Amino acid sequence: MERKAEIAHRCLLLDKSEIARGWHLFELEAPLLACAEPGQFVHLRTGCSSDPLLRRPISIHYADAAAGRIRLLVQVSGRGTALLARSSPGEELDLLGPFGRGFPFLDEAAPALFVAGGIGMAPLFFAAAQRQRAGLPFEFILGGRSSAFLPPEEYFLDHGFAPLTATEDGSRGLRGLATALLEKRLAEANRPGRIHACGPMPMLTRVVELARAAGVPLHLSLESRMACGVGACLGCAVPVKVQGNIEYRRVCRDGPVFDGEAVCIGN
Amino acid sequence: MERKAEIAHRCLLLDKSEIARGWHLFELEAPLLACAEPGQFVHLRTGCSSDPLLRRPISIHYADAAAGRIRLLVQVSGRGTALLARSSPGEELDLLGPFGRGFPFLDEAAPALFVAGGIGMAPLFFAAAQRQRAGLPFEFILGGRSSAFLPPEEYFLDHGFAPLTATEDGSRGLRGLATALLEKRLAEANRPGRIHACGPMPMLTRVVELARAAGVPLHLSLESRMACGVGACLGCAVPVKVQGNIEYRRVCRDGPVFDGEAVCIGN
Amino acid sequence: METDPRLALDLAGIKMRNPLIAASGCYGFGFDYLPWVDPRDWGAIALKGMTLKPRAGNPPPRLAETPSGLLNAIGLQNPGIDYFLEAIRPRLGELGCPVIANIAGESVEEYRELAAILDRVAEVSAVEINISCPNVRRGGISFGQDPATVEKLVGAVRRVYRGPLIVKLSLEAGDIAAVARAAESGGADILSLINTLKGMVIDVHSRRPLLGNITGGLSGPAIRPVAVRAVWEVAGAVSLPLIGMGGIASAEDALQFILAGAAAVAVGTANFVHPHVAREICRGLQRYLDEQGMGHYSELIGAARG
Amino acid sequence: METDPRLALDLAGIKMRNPLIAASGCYGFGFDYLPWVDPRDWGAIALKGMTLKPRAGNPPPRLAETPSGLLNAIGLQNPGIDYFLEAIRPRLGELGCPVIANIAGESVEEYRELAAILDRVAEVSAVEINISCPNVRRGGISFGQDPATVEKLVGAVRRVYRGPLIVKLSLEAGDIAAVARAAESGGADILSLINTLKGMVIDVHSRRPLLGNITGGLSGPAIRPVAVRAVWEVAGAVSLPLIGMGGIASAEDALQFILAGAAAVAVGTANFVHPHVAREICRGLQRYLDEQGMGHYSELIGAARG
Ligand SMILES: Cc1cc2nc3c(=O)[nH]c(=O)nc-3n(C[C@H](O)[C@H](O)[C@H](O)COP(=O)(O)OP(=O)(O)OC[C@H]3O[C@@H](n4cnc5c(N)ncnc54)[C@H](O)[C@@H]3O)c2cc1C
Ligand SMILES: Cc1cc2nc3c(=O)[nH]c(=O)nc-3n(C[C@H](O)[C@H](O)[C@H](O)COP(=O)(O)OP(=O)(O)OC[C@H]3O[C@@H](n4cnc5c(N)ncnc54)[C@H](O)[C@@H]3O)c2cc1C
Ligand SMILES: Cc1cc2nc3c(=O)[nH]c(=O)nc-3n(C[C@H](O)[C@H](O)[C@H](O)COP(=O)(O)O)c2cc1C
Ligand SMILES: Cc1cc2nc3c(=O)[nH]c(=O)nc-3n(C[C@H](O)[C@H](O)[C@H](O)COP(=O)(O)O)c2cc1C
Ligand code: FES
Ligand code: FES
Repeated sequence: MERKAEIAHRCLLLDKSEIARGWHLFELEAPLLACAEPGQFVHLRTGCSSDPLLRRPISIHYADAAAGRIRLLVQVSGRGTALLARSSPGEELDLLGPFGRGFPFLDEAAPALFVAGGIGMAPLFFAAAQRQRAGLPFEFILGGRSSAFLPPEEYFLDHGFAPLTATEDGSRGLRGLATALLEKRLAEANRPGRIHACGPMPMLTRVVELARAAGVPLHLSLESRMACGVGACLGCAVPVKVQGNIEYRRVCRDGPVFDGEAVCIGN
Repeated sequence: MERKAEIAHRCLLLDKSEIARGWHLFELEAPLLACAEPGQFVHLRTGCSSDPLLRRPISIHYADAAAGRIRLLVQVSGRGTALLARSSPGEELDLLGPFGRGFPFLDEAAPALFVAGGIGMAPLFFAAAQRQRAGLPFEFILGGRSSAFLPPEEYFLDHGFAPLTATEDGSRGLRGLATALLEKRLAEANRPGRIHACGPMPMLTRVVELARAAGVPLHLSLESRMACGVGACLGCAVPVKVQGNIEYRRVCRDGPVFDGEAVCIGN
Repeated sequence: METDPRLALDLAGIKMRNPLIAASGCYGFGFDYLPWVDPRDWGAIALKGMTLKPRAGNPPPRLAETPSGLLNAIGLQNPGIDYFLEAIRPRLGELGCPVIANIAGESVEEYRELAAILDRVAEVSAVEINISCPNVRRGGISFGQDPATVEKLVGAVRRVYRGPLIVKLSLEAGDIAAVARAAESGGADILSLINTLKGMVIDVHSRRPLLGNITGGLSGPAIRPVAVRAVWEVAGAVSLPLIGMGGIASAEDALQFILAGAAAVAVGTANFVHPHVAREICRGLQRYLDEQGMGHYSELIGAARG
Repeated sequence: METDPRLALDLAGIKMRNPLIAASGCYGFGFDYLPWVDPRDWGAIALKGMTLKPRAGNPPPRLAETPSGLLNAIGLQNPGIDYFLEAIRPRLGELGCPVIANIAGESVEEYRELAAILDRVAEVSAVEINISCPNVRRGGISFGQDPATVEKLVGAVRRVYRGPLIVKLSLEAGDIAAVARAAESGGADILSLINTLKGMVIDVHSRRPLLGNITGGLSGPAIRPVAVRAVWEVAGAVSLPLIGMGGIASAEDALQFILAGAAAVAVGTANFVHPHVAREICRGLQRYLDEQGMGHYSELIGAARG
């Protein structure tokens, strides 16, 4: 019988810490997942009973191929993520993956601009860290509710970069939204070569408007409820424009990263 | 509004230890349950999701009214008890109770004989310890698969008594069944005033035969799957003889302890 | 709990403190939880299903746990209407909340006879006719499937019972909306739904059905999506007030049924897990009304129907 | 996995390595799990439901999680039969296991046309007609409820399709046994059951149905007791081999269906949780046969019927 690639992984949870209010950082021993690309995700079991039944998609937040380790950054937003937050180092987590198509052109020379809203920073951080390691230019815009709901600045500095930050209450960086920073940045003469964005829908809508107006290529990581995570169930479909027609595409397999031109956001 | 008795208790798990293979002893802070009587049980939630859905009935294994503590002795026998076994000191358990009617006549002067099969010793231990404290005479017959599947002898000695033991493999006490010990005991001239038994159905069947033959009053603690635990759903019914007719009685409310004459066992 | 006027209702003549009803078969005759739970936490209590003659019920095992569900085959064990009148009726006043008698018969005549008796029982605020109990073989089940039979049955009961008349529907019928319309034509004041779904579990070790009765009725959270859909469909088919039930365990669950079109909701299986469920759901409803700044919960009835 | 002769079967002409089938709609066209899961772990793979013309499917959200269940409203998104013949058919050989085409139409004529096309497709080992998809409004649903219509539909397909013909039943019909008998009279070789149960979830924050399509089909462990009961009933009504499904996730679950009367079992939702479920169930069946000292799993078919 032919040898199959691994899909199911039982990974040892090495470390867990709350790096922002309700954001839990998981460090896992996962040699076969550590070659994943930024923007890809794992599909995670959150308990051992049939309620909750389904796995939860979580972006790979960082992968250290040499050490065979990956990190996940999970915001508690419901029952599944709350269960996850209760696991402790020494336990094994049940992961499938890596799944999905990540951010493209991460190795191009032209400067990249990452725009992250809240927990949307999880996959973008990985993309930025990869460019950082490769010595490729990029900027990182980060928006959040308040300083306490974002990782501390050292978290980024440890990886060699400092995001331009906006918070709604002004407790860190600009008072306002990430998209205000983006708007200002795109008004400057030296435009970035490409934008990669991930965050809540209202933010993405505005990012699409701004990028289109500025004529900068854009890639968005989208979210959707998932069942299979591999493209088999068609449950995670989102509408995209394909040669002038609207068709449904699978976030899990055709995405989660989609071309800014194709997504049906901000018309 | 009138003051209602407590039914739902969140009890701090103070201590947990495995005192026999697969038998977990739980020590709980439960001031309002510590007045429970031997043979009564609590109805325990084993997780926080809807699967497994129902509570599990577990006998009160020991209650220290002065300290406001109770003990439960749980044998892992399926998914719910396995989940329970994974809880750790410092957590709170969700208990209802105390429910049911316990062993009667525990304060009478005539000597009592307790016959326990395996985990059936959980409630009988409490009954015996109560007579021990009250200085009332009793004997305790204990049967099990093997020594490793029974609590160590010190566990009983700490409470001032030593059970007469039988194991199927002869690793402790007599090689054979608890009912062989009972048969021998009932063959003696000085019969006990009353027998209380709890254990697997084949054991109970034999105990019923022996006690009836010897003419010794018998009380049995029965098991049944439960939903409500309070008598509302009629789900735990077992057939009993009532004035010559067979009627269904609720293990949770009319029992779990039933009169040996009434139960439909061994005809 | 204090009575909150935002939750009070008059359900076709049943004066309820709140829209929560203890579901039939899950609350005995109202007394089993008495030492611990204040019955006035409920808007009303539906009693265990009753028959003319006493019924012994099905042989054990009567219960099986399934994923997020409970399978039961009690078999309508009950002491019969005479015992009820004699021994239970005099105590019903103690409950301090409206009581709904749930009845089942093996013929139209039996239903009629039971209803005629209950018409003279002041302690009973309403009668619920169970045309759908899946655990009685020659019993209610056949009645619930055919609209014409349902209309005839309800009409017969209607002629002898003057109080609020509830007809309890199941999904055994292929077209629940048609049965609902038949019950409406027959003269029902209220429809309640859903009864349990017929299911079974096989014990792979003994290689036999686990339940003594072979099949049982499935209740609990597992059936909730099916029950919400049934309420949604029936609300579109009749203009009677509905009592929604099936897997309700929280205020959010109750709101789903209300938003789908239920005027009140019943809670069965969840009592076994959380005896204080009525009180907690009421608190949750109050919080929701606070958050949404609403004057009365009834503004939410059917609000998801757009 | 090594092929175990104790698990092999010939299901009315479908030669299967073991009695496990990937349920339609849960395994795409067989390729999505390919990099990771060996398709030969399955006895057969049922493809996503196909229609004559391409279908875009329902607007999102298409999924909602419920207690131990999954509600889906995909809306039969599929590229249509022409695309299938052109782009998918040539690759089916790669799977190395029998493939079942699942078809749905909006008229008897459409079903007939699809089946006639598939009759000439050697790569397809059997056709399963979905007369019960709850997510297509003018679609299959009406067909599945009335025995006379089912018999006519199956008969029409039977006349043009010579291979093993599977008819997939749902519980939407009040009397599933009657529909099963109708399918048998119409000429079905095999019956498969159950399809999903119609359900819905309401989002109490937006106060709207959560799914884009309002209602969806409930699958997963929540429906298992209902599905086992359906197999038990249908096994008593027809003499055709049955494919049982609904919430199967383990060998014990599969055994329940087999003991109730299913010759084979299908697994849908559990793939999403455990992609290696087929392999694991087969191992569990082998262990059970070892423990019971049995020569072939087929000795267990219907063994709980006593
Ligand atoms: C590709 C991808 C990558 C992701 N990466 C990350 C990450 O790195 N870190 C992270 O924290 N999160 C990430 N997410 C989001 C994460 O998957 C969700 O937060 C998680 O699944 C929520 O599960 P839960 O059980 O905690 O919440 P749930 O209890 O399931 O629900 C949370 C909220 O969603 C609502 N909801 C439930 N079902 C639906 C439905 N069908 N449609 C719409 N709304 C619904 C609920 O009402 C509730 O408000 C990612 C999502 C995707 C798709
Ligand atoms: C009054 C009373 C007091 C008890 N006291 C104790 C105690 O002190 N300590 C202790 O360890 N145990 C005690 N038990 C037993 C305990 O309640 C069970 O062992 C426990 O409920 C098993 O739960 P589980 O989830 O671990 O097992 P489950 O997974 O629920 O099942 C265990 C076994 O029971 C079978 N089963 C499932 N449903 C049914 C059914 N409806 N009918 C028959 N069989 C079924 C299963 O197939 C399986 O083989 C007591 C029981 C009663 C009634
Ligand atoms: C143990 C049990 C017994 C029941 N007995 C009756 C009954 O006698 N009459 C009746 O109309 N419904 C009966 N039901 C059905 C419930 O009233 C209710 O319709 C069903 O359980 C769904 O609600 P739930 O999921 O909240 O339990 C019974 C349900 C259970 C669980
Ligand atoms: C996402 C999804 C899509 C489905 N699509 C189809 C389909 O196209 N045709 C069909 O006959 N059944 C379809 N089904 C039903 C399954 O084949 C199966 O009958 C049902 O899900 C019960 O099995 P399960 O609980 O193992 O999933 C679908 C089920 C799911 C969950
Ligand atoms: S989650 Fe199944 S196709 Fe995307
Ligand atoms: S468990 Fe409900 S009556 Fe005993």
